[in-house]
Amino acid sequence: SSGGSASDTLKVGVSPVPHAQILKYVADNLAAQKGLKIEVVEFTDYVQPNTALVDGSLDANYFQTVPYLQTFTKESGAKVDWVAPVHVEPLGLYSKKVKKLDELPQNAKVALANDATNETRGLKLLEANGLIKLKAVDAPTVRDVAENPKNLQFVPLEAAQLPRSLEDTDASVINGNYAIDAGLKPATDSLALEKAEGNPNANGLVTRTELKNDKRIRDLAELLGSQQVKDYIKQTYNGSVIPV
Amino acid sequence: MITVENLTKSFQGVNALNGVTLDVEAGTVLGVVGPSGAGKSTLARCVALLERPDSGAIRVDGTDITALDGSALRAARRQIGVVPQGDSLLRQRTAAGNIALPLESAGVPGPQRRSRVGELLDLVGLTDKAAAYPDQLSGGQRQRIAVARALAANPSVLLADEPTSALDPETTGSVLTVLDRARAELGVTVLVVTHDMGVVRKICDDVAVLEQGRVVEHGKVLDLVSDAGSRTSSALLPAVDLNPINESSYDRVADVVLVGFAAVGALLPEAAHRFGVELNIVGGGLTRLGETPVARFRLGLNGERSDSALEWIGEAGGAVQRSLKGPQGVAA
Amino acid sequence: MITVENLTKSFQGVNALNGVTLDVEAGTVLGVVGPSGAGKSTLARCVALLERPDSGAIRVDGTDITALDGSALRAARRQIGVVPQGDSLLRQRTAAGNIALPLESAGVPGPQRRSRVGELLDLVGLTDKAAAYPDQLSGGQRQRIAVARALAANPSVLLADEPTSALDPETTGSVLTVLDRARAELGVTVLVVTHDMGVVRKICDDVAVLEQGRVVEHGKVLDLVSDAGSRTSSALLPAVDLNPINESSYDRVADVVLVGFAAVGALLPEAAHRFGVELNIVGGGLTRLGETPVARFRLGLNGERSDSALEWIGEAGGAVQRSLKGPQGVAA
Amino acid sequence: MRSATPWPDVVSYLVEATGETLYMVGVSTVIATAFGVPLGVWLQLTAKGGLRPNPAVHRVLGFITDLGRSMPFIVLLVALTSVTRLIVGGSIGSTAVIVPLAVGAIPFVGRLVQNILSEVHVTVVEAAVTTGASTLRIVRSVLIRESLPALINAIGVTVIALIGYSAMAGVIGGGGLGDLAIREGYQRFNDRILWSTVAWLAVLTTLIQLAFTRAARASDRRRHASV
Amino acid sequence: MRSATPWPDVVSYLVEATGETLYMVGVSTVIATAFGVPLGVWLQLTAKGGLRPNPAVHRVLGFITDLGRSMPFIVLLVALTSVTRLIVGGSIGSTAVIVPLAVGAIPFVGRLVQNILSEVHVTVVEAAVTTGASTLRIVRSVLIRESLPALINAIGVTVIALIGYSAMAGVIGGGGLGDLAIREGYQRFNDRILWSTVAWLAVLTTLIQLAFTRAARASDRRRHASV
Ligand SMILES: Nc1ncnc2c1ncn2[C@@H]1O[C@H](COP(=O)(O)OP(=O)(O)OP(=O)(O)O)[C@@H](O)[C@H]1O
Ligand SMILES: Nc1ncnc2c1ncn2[C@@H]1O[C@H](COP(=O)(O)OP(=O)(O)OP(=O)(O)O)[C@@H](O)[C@H]1O
Ligand SMILES: [Mg+2]
Ligand SMILES: [Mg+2]
Repeated sequence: SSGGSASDTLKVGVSPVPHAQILKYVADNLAAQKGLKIEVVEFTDYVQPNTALVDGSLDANYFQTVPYLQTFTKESGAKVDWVAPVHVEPLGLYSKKVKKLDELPQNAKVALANDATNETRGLKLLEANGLIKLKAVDAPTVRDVAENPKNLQFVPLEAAQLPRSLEDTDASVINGNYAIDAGLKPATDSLALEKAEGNPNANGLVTRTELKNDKRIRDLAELLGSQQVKDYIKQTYNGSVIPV
Repeated sequence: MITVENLTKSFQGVNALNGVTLDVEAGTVLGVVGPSGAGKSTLARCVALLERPDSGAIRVDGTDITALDGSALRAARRQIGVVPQGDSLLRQRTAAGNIALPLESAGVPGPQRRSRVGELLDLVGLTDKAAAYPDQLSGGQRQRIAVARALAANPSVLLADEPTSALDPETTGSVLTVLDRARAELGVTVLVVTHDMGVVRKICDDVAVLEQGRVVEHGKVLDLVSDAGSRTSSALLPAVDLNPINESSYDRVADVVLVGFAAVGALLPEAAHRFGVELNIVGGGLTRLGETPVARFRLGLNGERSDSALEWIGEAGGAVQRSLKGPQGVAA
Repeated sequence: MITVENLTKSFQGVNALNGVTLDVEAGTVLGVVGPSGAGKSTLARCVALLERPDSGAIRVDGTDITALDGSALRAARRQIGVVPQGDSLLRQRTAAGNIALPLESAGVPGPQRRSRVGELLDLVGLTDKAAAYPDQLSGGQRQRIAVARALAANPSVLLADEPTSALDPETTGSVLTVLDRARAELGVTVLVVTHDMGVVRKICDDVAVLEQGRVVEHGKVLDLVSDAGSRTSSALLPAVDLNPINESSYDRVADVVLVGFAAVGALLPEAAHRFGVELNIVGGGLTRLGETPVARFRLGLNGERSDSALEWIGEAGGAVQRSLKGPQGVAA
Repeated sequence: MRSATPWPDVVSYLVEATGETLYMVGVSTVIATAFGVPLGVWLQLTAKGGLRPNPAVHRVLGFITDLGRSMPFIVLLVALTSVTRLIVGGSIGSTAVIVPLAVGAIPFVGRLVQNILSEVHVTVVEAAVTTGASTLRIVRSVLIRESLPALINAIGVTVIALIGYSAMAGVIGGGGLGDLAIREGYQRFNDRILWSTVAWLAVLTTLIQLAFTRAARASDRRRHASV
Repeated sequence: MRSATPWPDVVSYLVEATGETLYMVGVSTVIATAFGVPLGVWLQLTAKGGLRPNPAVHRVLGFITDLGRSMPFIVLLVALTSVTRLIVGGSIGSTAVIVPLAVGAIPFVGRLVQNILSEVHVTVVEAAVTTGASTLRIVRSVLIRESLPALINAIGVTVIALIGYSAMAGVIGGGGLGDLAIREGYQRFNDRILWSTVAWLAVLTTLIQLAFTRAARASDRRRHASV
């Protein structure tokens, strides 16, 4: 099934948080204006939404960043395209052991998300704060750390697990939404926080190349970028998710 | 030692036991016989506490064992050796290991246990099969191991359900000798279910005949055999009516049952001598019940005082069961 | 029908069969007897193709069945009914369902199958247990179901390993009648392993005695019983030496074996009459081997021509086995 | 912290997820049984001491079986994407989850079944063999029928293992109770949903286990110790 | 496309991950057996037709068992965080994975064990009962010994199921082969790592299964059909 015909419901694959919530808000409150029908399909995985998009099971997805999409297209050669950014989830570095970045001890245990996107982002956050230096590769992982003066010990964990394991690490790089849900306040509790402005890690809408100019996709992109959605995001996520 | 009172047990509509009352004196052997499906195994299983009776009491050594539980029950069980009907050996243990089981239950320490197992293997003639597993034994060998196991912990009561059913006459003889010695030397009380009249003949003091869940005959074997009408006597004594010798050549023909050495050895010649009659055995024969010789003969008598001779035999302890020819009887 | 040639089979060091050669003619019954562990079941299992012999051949109806496989093997198996030693019923099927199994294997359609199962249940006297499961049957009832199952598909060969071991004499009698009728009416060839001499006496034409994996005696029962030294005769015939009647009152004492109606019914009176001797039966008795009456008597003879009478009996077909008293014998 | 999800919403979540779980687990159990039982039979027939010993076939079958059993669910899912698409016409949603679930469960059932069949009493099998029954008949009337209670219990074990596995249905958007617990409960730090889903899962599982225990007992014609 | 990971690196990844897998699965199997077998015994003893029937205890035990069996791994992990921290002094890493793995496997083993013990032949159990043996002795010498081959096979099934489950070790940074396949292979589109890990997993599993089959057979003293 190639979801080309215009009368079809638009099937959009999303990650549960916050993408699913944002898209459901659109589907329930705004889609009718444009005569759009949206089916929200949630994935707890970061590969399947792209695979499903490529094979036509989905018409679009909304869960990834531009760098992640680039890795995917490079590896798979698939014809999928970036449509528009929607939001940024700024990563923060948190700790229950130290109050300031420079108090981080030698050999400190630092947890990171273990999915490719967030791992790279986490490492870049640490680099931006002068804790490490990374090799100049596309999507650096913990194996690509060039300089590590404090000899930090990296512990890759599932993203949702990071706040739950905070007690067992010296510091953890945590996604904004998980931090907030776990009762952390990004603005005040974090030792370091990703910048929202000019952040290349905005999550956005992606579709197959053939559908890039489909009216339904254009309409959806427009709704996702609308002021109502921006307000919704601001109200709902208190700064852990920032509209672009 | 074992008293069973008014025991009933039914399985979904099948009345396996229908008010069974029995008792077995200490140090005696009771044979339970009866047709297939009569309830013999059910009775044995109830006494072994493997089946809870619907009603009735089972007393062993005065204690109602149906009321026991916990460690009192286990202690009672240790006093009761059981040879179940059919296969019951642990298939993952050697012959020796199977025999050792009750000893382990009784907490007998290792070296003693091993020597006792050795004794028992010897007793049942399977020393060379000590290390064999049940699936490597013949049917009769398995049965002998089950007998050895039941005797291992020197129980005071032994329940054996068809302990010789898979055995040839010789091996049956040796297993029966084992049971008999347990009774004679250790005073074990034995309840043996069997379909083999030879077993009753050889080791039973008492016999109970079960039919459709009821005891239809119960008593001392030696008493019952003298009772012409009893099932036990017809089953245990040599048949008399197969002999084709022409009976018309005698004045009197009668069946007599003689019990004991004195009777069997001397009564007939003595009678012949006393009354001057000619006394021929025209049928029947002699057998043994345990150590006691018992005979049922069909006698052909010639002579005037034939009737007196028969009367005298009766008075002297022989059971003159039937006078087939002559004034009291009917011509053959 | 069944020919076994030089069969050997050993299990890790145990020589269960040690060069067994046997044959069973079509429509006859061979009894295999011998002590526990002699190899009887191993022999039966080899013929049933449940055990591959180490060497030797087994021919059924001329075909070497050890060489078969695939559907030829299955077809051969359908011709051979087997009653295994011990429990072998499907525990999750009713008595009727167990009997139906070979009929299903043979592809007998439903209605016919049901009526055949009904017949068989009737034959073994368990019509009322058709719907009972093996665990609800007594030991003897299970055994009868196994016999019925083996006969269900009208096999031309029947192998029965201790088919009456758990049965009382009456039920044994009825099972034997079933086997005997299968032979007589349907021409089934039967190999029956048994420890019960009564079985041999009642239904076997031939007998083979196994000991330690070897055939130590093999032949027609009626031939073997006349042979004084044979194990078969001592096992099958009435004992003669238990009778305590004083033998000194006779001129001659001898044991004779008489086979058949004519001999048993008329030979002795005829001898007495011909030679004018007094001829008393002082021991032994009469039994039946199948339908044939067979007697072993200890005779006490008085009269001058006693020796001639004995000689004449021998010429007339009686086997005068032992002259215990008199010129040819030794005084008792 | 966010205010807790209202109870009526929790219930409606649970109802929907229960339906999805029952659908995914139900269908995949049926498929796993339909293929796993024959696989187990085949494994046992070809095993040493089986009715048709065949070491070569047995080894190949065993390798495939063990391969399937140790594969992480996600690997199965990836490896099977095109198969799934072929069979159910798509690679996402509850229906698509059934394919990897079933494929993962087939070898699991197969090995359990083999283990069970290998325990059928040899004398009973031999008795059937002597009737000249075909292998198929022996399998059906003896091996399977005699061990039916154990087989039913094994399917019960499988169903419940599948309930656990189906929690990963979220990877391809399948939904269900486990996914509800993970996505709405765990990932969103929604304790009310997490624990009520878990509690309901426990109840549901106990009920399913009870049903299987009952069915196994009902199919059993043997005597059990009463002492 | 990125150039493929060099083979020597693949091998060193595999070696490390194999070590982690064997560690996690090995230790959790030992624990699951140590607790699961007694649980299964207890379930069977208290069951209807067991040696110490006790419906109340049985129902409670059954509920706990079924609860554990259907729990998604992540839920177990969350529910057990504090327990894990108490036992192993932290909630992340291979060692921490062992706790939820073992806790998940205990009820699984328990139910398998119960199912197996319930198949021990009633006449054999009765024979032991009549010797006056204590329940403990009957459990050890009869129930467990008589079904040892089946129990060994069940532990084999558990080990291999645990290998599959341990793929989720990555959630708390446990590593191992499954996690390698998922994170390095699947998520990073590294086919060489994905498929060589999968192939190696299959080989490893087959070897483990073979070892268990052998052990089960070696412990078995029964005759098996040779026809
Ligand atoms: N599978 C086996 N493994 C090892 N030894 C065996 C095996 N089967 C039989 N034997 C041995 O072979 C011998 C003959 O056994 P078989 O079962 O043929 O005896 P049998 O004559 O039928 O005895 P019974 O009258 O007691 O049934 C015995 O000593 C037995 O221990
Ligand atoms: N568990 C059971 N369920 C149903 N019926 C049973 C059960 N056990 C025994 N019976 C029935 O009870 C009757 C008596 O059985 P029992 O085993 O006591 O007979 P038995 O005298 O030992 O016979 P055998 O000499 O054949 O062993 C039989 O008709 C049998 O079918
Ligand atoms: Mg009985
Ligand atoms: Mg035998």
